Amino acid sequence: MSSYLPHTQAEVKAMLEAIGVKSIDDLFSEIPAGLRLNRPLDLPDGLSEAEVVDEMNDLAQMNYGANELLCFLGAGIYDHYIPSAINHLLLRGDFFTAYTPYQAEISQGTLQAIYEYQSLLCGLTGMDVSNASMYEAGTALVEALNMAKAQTGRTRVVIPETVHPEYRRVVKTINAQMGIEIVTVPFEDGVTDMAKLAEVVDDSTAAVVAGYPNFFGSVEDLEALANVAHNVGALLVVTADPLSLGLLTAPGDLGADIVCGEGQSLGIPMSFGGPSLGFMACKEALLRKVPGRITGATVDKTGRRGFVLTLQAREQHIRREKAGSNICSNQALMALNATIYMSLLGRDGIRDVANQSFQKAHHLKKELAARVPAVSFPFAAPFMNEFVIKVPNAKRLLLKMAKQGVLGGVALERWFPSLKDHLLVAVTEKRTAEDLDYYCELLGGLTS
Amino acid sequence: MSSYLPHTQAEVKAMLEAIGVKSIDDLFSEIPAGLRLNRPLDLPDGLSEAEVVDEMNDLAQMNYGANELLCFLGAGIYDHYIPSAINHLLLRGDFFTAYTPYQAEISQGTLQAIYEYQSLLCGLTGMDVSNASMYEAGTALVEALNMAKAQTGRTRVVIPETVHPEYRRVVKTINAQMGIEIVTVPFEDGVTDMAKLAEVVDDSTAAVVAGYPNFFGSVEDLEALANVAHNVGALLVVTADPLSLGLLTAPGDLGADIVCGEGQSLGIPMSFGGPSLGFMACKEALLRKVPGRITGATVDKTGRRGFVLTLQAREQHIRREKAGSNICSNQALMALNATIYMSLLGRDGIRDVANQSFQKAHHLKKELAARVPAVSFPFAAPFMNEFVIKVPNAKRLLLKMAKQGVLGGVALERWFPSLKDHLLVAVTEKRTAEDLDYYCELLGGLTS
Amino acid sequence: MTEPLIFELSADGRRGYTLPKLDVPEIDPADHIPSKMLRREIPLPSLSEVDVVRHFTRLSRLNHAVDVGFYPLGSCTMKYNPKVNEDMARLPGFAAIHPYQPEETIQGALALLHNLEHALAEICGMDAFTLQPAAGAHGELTGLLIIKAYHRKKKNARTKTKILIPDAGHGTNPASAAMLGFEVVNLKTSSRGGIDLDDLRAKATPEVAGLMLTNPNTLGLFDENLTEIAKIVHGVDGLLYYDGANLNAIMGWSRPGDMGFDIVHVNLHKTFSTPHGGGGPGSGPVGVKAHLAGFLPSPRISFDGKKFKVTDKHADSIGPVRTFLGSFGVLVRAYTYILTLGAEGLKDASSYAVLNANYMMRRLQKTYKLAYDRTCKHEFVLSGKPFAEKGVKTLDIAKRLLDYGYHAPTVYFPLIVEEAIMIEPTETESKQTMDEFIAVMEKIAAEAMTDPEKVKGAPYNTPVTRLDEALAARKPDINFFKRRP
Amino acid sequence: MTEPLIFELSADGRRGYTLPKLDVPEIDPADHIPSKMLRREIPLPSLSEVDVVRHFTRLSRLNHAVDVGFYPLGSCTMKYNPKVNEDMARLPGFAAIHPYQPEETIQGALALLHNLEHALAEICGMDAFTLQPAAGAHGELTGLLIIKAYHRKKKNARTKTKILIPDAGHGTNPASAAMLGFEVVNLKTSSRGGIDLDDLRAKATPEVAGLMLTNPNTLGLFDENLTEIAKIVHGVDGLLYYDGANLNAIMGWSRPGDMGFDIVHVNLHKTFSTPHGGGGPGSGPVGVKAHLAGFLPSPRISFDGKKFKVTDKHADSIGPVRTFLGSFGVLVRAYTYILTLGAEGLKDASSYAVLNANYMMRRLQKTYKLAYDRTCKHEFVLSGKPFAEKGVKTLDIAKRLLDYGYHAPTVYFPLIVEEAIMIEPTETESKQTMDEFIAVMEKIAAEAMTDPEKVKGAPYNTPVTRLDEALAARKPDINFFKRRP
Ligand SMILES: Cc1ncc(COP(=O)(O)O)c(C=O)c1O
Ligand SMILES: Cc1ncc(COP(=O)(O)O)c(C=O)c1O
Repeated sequence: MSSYLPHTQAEVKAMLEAIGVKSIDDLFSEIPAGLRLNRPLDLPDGLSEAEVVDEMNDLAQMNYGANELLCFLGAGIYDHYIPSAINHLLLRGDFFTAYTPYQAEISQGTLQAIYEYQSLLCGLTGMDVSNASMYEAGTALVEALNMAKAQTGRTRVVIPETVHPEYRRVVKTINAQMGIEIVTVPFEDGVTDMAKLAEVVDDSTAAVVAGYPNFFGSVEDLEALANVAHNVGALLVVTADPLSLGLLTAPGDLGADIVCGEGQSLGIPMSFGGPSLGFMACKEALLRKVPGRITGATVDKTGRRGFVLTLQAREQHIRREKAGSNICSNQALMALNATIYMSLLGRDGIRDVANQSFQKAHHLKKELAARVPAVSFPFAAPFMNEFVIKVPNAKRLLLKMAKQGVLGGVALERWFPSLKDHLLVAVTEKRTAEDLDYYCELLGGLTS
Repeated sequence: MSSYLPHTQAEVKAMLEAIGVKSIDDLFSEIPAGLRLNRPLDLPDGLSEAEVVDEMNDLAQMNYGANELLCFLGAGIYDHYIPSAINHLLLRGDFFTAYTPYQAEISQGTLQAIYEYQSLLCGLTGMDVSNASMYEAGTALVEALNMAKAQTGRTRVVIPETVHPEYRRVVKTINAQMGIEIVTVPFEDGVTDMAKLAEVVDDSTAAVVAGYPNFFGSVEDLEALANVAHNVGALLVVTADPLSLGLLTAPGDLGADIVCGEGQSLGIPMSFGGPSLGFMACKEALLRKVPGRITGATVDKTGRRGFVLTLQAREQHIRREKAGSNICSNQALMALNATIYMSLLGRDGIRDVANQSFQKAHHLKKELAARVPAVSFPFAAPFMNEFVIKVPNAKRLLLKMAKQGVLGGVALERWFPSLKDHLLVAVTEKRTAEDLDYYCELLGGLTS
Repeated sequence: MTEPLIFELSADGRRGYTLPKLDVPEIDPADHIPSKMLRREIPLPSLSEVDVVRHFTRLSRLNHAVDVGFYPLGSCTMKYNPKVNEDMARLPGFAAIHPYQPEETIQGALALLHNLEHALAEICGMDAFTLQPAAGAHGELTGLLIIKAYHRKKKNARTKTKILIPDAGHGTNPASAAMLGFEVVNLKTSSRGGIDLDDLRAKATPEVAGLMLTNPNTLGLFDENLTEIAKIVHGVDGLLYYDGANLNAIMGWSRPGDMGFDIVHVNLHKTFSTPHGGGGPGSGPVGVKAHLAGFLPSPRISFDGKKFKVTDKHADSIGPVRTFLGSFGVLVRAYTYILTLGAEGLKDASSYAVLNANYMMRRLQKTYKLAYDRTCKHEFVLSGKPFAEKGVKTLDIAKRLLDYGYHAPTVYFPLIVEEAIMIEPTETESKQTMDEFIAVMEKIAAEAMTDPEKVKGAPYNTPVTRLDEALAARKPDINFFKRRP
Repeated sequence: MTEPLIFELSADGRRGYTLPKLDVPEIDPADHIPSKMLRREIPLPSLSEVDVVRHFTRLSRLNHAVDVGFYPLGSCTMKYNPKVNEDMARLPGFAAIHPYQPEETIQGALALLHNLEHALAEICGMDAFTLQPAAGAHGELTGLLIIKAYHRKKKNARTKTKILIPDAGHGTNPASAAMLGFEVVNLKTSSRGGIDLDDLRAKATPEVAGLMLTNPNTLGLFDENLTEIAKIVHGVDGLLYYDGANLNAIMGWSRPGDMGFDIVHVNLHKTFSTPHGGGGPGSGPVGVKAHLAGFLPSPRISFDGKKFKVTDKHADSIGPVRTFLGSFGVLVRAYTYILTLGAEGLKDASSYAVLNANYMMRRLQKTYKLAYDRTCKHEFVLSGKPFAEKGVKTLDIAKRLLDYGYHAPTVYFPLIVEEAIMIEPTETESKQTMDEFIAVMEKIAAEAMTDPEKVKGAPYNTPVTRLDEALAARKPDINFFKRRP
């Protein structure tokens, strides 16, 4: 018997008697014979904890990640420093082994934390409303576009190529099957081609999407984008990196109606891309269209402040086929993770981390320009902590760099055939001047 | 300002005002000028958490321990498997950031756990009384001998060489300065030389000490030792390995009056030898002589069961110079660690782990005998999971083995010049048949 | 005692973080980013590390959780979440890898995904799996996209407009179908608690694209007519979708693939012991029969006998349903669990889950009204209706349970049982735990008759007493910066 | 709610562990170990993993702790225990090494010990350190053994029989001295709260082996006459021992070595932020001036510029005071802390610890009686005597504080202050936290006057109410197997 099963033989016997059957088999007797599995599952035997740990360690050691290699990869997932206290708090079973706070009176810990998360997210993005989390950025954008459709009654959305290509693929997979038409706009110098945008946006447009920073790391002129959208009564949907908002003006202050995206940069482990944190925040006007759970403050019988899940009439468990979204389980623990991170860093810390990332990225770009002749820079747009370089034989170069201890960038060709030999390079506050120097040195050596 | 200091400038100002001084310096003004340090401490500047982690990782990686090498070292500290749940529970700040449960009403978690620890320890050792923990085995033995002195009014203790030589050294350092005379008895075939013992034990003897298993891993005939002691009115003090008591009869059932020793084998990390768990258990008659804290059950005003520190009249904070011992802080968290381990393993588990260790040690000895001609075995006494081998050039061999991935044993020469080229080899349940095979293979290769 | 908000603990100038000194020459962001895009105000609080640690430690202690006590929340499979799973997910080789690393540097991760896909396929009797979906509902969406793609490929997209869903089905089922523009057709539940076959036959028209079924269903009952059901639905070229939320009842006993299902999602955060995280993250892998494998979301993982690869070009694929390959950390936990239990252990889990549920059902049916009096699987549904005469509702009983240190069962679901109380003990609970819970349930039943006001006023021993949900909804206060005065 | 004992949760046959299958041929222990030595009964409980996790999780939630709230326990320096320290102590390179490994394989561990010895020496102004002692009291014993060895070496062992200890000294001081056969001579405290110099002069006879002094002392006061005190004690060839429990007051400001002390112990579990663990483990390293370095316990750590070594042959050494080189895991945490704070940070810690104490003292002296009205260092002592007229004792005030979510200060110590209330806020507490505590202290003072019974009946909001200590001592129930019926 496994250590996870508490049943003793005596108890099993007593329970079978209480039920009035002879064996456990009897409890499965109504499964028609033809539907029964008449052989053991073809899986290995169970293992002791020690053996499992060995086997998992073997697998883990076949990976070489940011602990072994210097990580200059970004594109939505970033190698920021994660303060130790976060993991200690997340490891509290009182948090992570609870489920959705359906019974509010014994879930105040989770509920208050969600309320704080919603507030922090609103503060950071300049929005009025945040839900309790979405799965991840791609599906968050899907839901945002769905909201825009519901709000405007229009079915056409405009997404520049500067929005993360994977988000765009997810939108294509899902929104296209929801009766939404997706229009793409090219980029120019690393930002959205505003002229082309103006051409395709019209009064059938439900939403214009913008990345902030965009996929290339460039800082789009959100205000201009907002104007284009708002002029025709469309919404501006922004996919933002929340950590960058330590340095960049809140999208809400530049005209965004919905801000969604990937929250992994808020102290969440990269973990091969998941579980991460989809987030969704919007202006008050969209409150009733927000998918997923929302926590609200209220009072108990004695007048004490307390928190509950609220506005549930939007949700699937109440509205079923009339719900705006099907989301049920979300990413609550990752929202807690981000909440603790934002609390630890606070006003000054989030600015410092964003600034250091900005500073180091700009330093690296400058040094590359000065020291590595083989590197060129296709874009001159302002950027945060991520930029595009062009190098000969980019893909082979990446492998060579990895062998020498550096994850050098994300090759862009797979999404942009026109950007063959282009790499997207991200720099976080974790990279030291020495690391940046090594990067230049290595790239210089490998390209000369 | 560090992240551990919450003081804002405004608060500091307000506080200085409330105190009525101008600066923090003023609060130190009564320190005579000659006693002030008029320069900064000659220590490096503080570091950010990320930098500290890097520096500590560098140091940790200069060690090659049981994660990198197969560990056959024992001699009091053993490489047993530690179930994952233990660390998760120990990491709860509610436990580890509390202090001694002086305020019982808000310390029931700690207090009940100590009561459980005391009970489990008594159950395992066959004793009536256990305290809440001692520092480690050496000082636990020191206190045990001090108790024997107080109980018998005699000042001579007899300690065979089969008792851990480091415990004996600590006894020499401390007990000898307490007016206790220490008599040593040699060994014969890996166990205490009973004839020699009989010669030195007399009616001035306060205690006879025995290791169980003893330092060489051998299982002493405790009953015989108890008889020798009890015949002259002396106490039998046993230093036991608690995990081995999963297979070996409780010392209490064989005549021990005090059982003390090292509890690290109960699920505590080796951690270079500390913090570990000194334990101390004894028969009822010695209750008032027990050093350190004891928890007792009682009731609250409403009749509910609760726990308190009790019998404190023995202790230094009440009795000062009349206390039997000076111990104040103990090893509470390690006692909790052991309590969780004993709870997880339970009756069957502790037997299984002891038995597997026993089986694997015996298998290794048998295989060595069959496969490695250069190895000989000086002792034939029964043993638990640790035994002595003789090999040519033992010390150089150990280094060679380490280079090939094995911590091969503890060289005995440093304590026993007569045991030059002898190694003490420990085997735990963690070693697989494959590991044992590799050990033989390696030893065979290096000695042929 | 209630806890201040993080904002109420803040004081300007405090900090709970440290950063290395900037070691590159500092430049002025204003020289590089247009000033209107440079942030001035950040309305985040400022706290020291100890403030933050205390705040969240104290908050956590206001929670009930599986680690704290019994959590018989039906349909959610609140089983024990093994601690070793947490350790494994935190190994740097798993936690510190980036999704865009070269394949050569992530062979261990890809191997794990590949192995997990195969283990799930074996457990479910399916031929191929995707691990992308982030939760059960996301799995449903994925499955429905596959159904759409299947009919599109057969050029039937236009006509295949309906999805059949039993009225006992979970809210996510109709919501998922409706999101993709399907018309939802509800199926009646028979007196045995299964699908009403006549109703099904009547509704199985050519427009039916598929049927979504939970089995055992949300009443905890296994539908004995599955073979017939499959025949009917397949007869109109509908696909059978299995909502695997209740897979914990049948592992090693019966497999959706063998029951005739074409598509299945499983909830790793239920059956496979990954923690619920206070609401998530979950993971809802989707498996399909061979004939649908080509539709699975790309990218997919392949193995050529030597190397694991991520392949992205699949002509029929519905495309990615999320970024990256799945909730990897959750997948690591589930894989650890499967390795630990093995073939026999997984079957044992289901056996004892079902044993526990039947034991509780038989004991509790003496006091509460049992909705369907049949052998159940992993859960069962009672009704709190007997206490209506005293004005005591299921909600009151649920709240009263909190006073005794328990989480309440799922209440008011499934919708087809009045005043539903849905209890799922899971296999990790002992008879001792269940007996104590049963005794409390009996005590509350007695209280409801003798002292109904007591029950209606519950809870009393919780960090807060009953909360005003109406106020919360009427005057939403969901953002500290726009709070209700 | 109270929690069952682990024994009460047990059922034979349960298990909370797993082991690999035995992979060597099994032998019968009875063939190898005499049967009387083979165990039959093991009275341990049997539980599943979830039982154990829940039991200890629930127990933990009954505790107050630094991570839960303010813990102003005087003399114990309950400062915040940084989380990163825990991570560092758990790095496998530290946690999984064996004390008998070849030196070549543990250079990192030895380097850490070496560096820590030097950092402590610099902070204390001493010349050499041993890291062996497991706690403060153990450090005292070590120091006293050194004092003995010093006099023995000078052939004065016979005559040097007395140790001077101020009456304000901690109980471990006299207990340690008495254990080694010294006669303890108590010194009076002056009206300024320091050592009464006249009393000292009178008692500084040739038999005096040494003086044990805490400075700042347990009243939180810095003794301004140290130079004179040292002169007097040294004048009779006594050694000055510094009990470093209160080092948190003076780091970077003043050093025991510079004050004239010959020997010092520091409590890493106080000043250097290592957690108190519910009572331990602590660590009490001992430092000495150069002239005593030879007496330090062996083994010691040395560095030849290339390699770190453990050396064990030191002619004058008192010998090892424990097995192995110290509470290594605790030392790792303390070293992490020192690296984090650095020179300036350590001084800041002391500065703010003293600022906090003076702030609280000045505010609280308005309501409570302040024992010594002087600038304090890291702590101060109030008296609860003003409330005696209402029958309210310090103990009652302490218990009432628990109702408000605080740990009580140290009470009834030092013994020289009647109804003592000893408050040490530490530097990691904010003004906000202290202001709230002060408000509660004021409220309790008011309650004591207006509603003394309320205070005397406290606590009310705790997991149990006031416990019967007399019963516990009269009929000891300290072992479940011999429990009181
Ligand atoms: C039967 C059933 N189906 C689907 C779901 C949705 O799963 P998730 O919450 O993972 O999206 C649930 C969740 O409770 C469920 O019980
Ligand atoms: C002044 C003083 N000296 C010595 C000690 C004893 O230290 P430890 O508990 O580490 O043995 C203490 C402990 O509280 C103390 O406050």
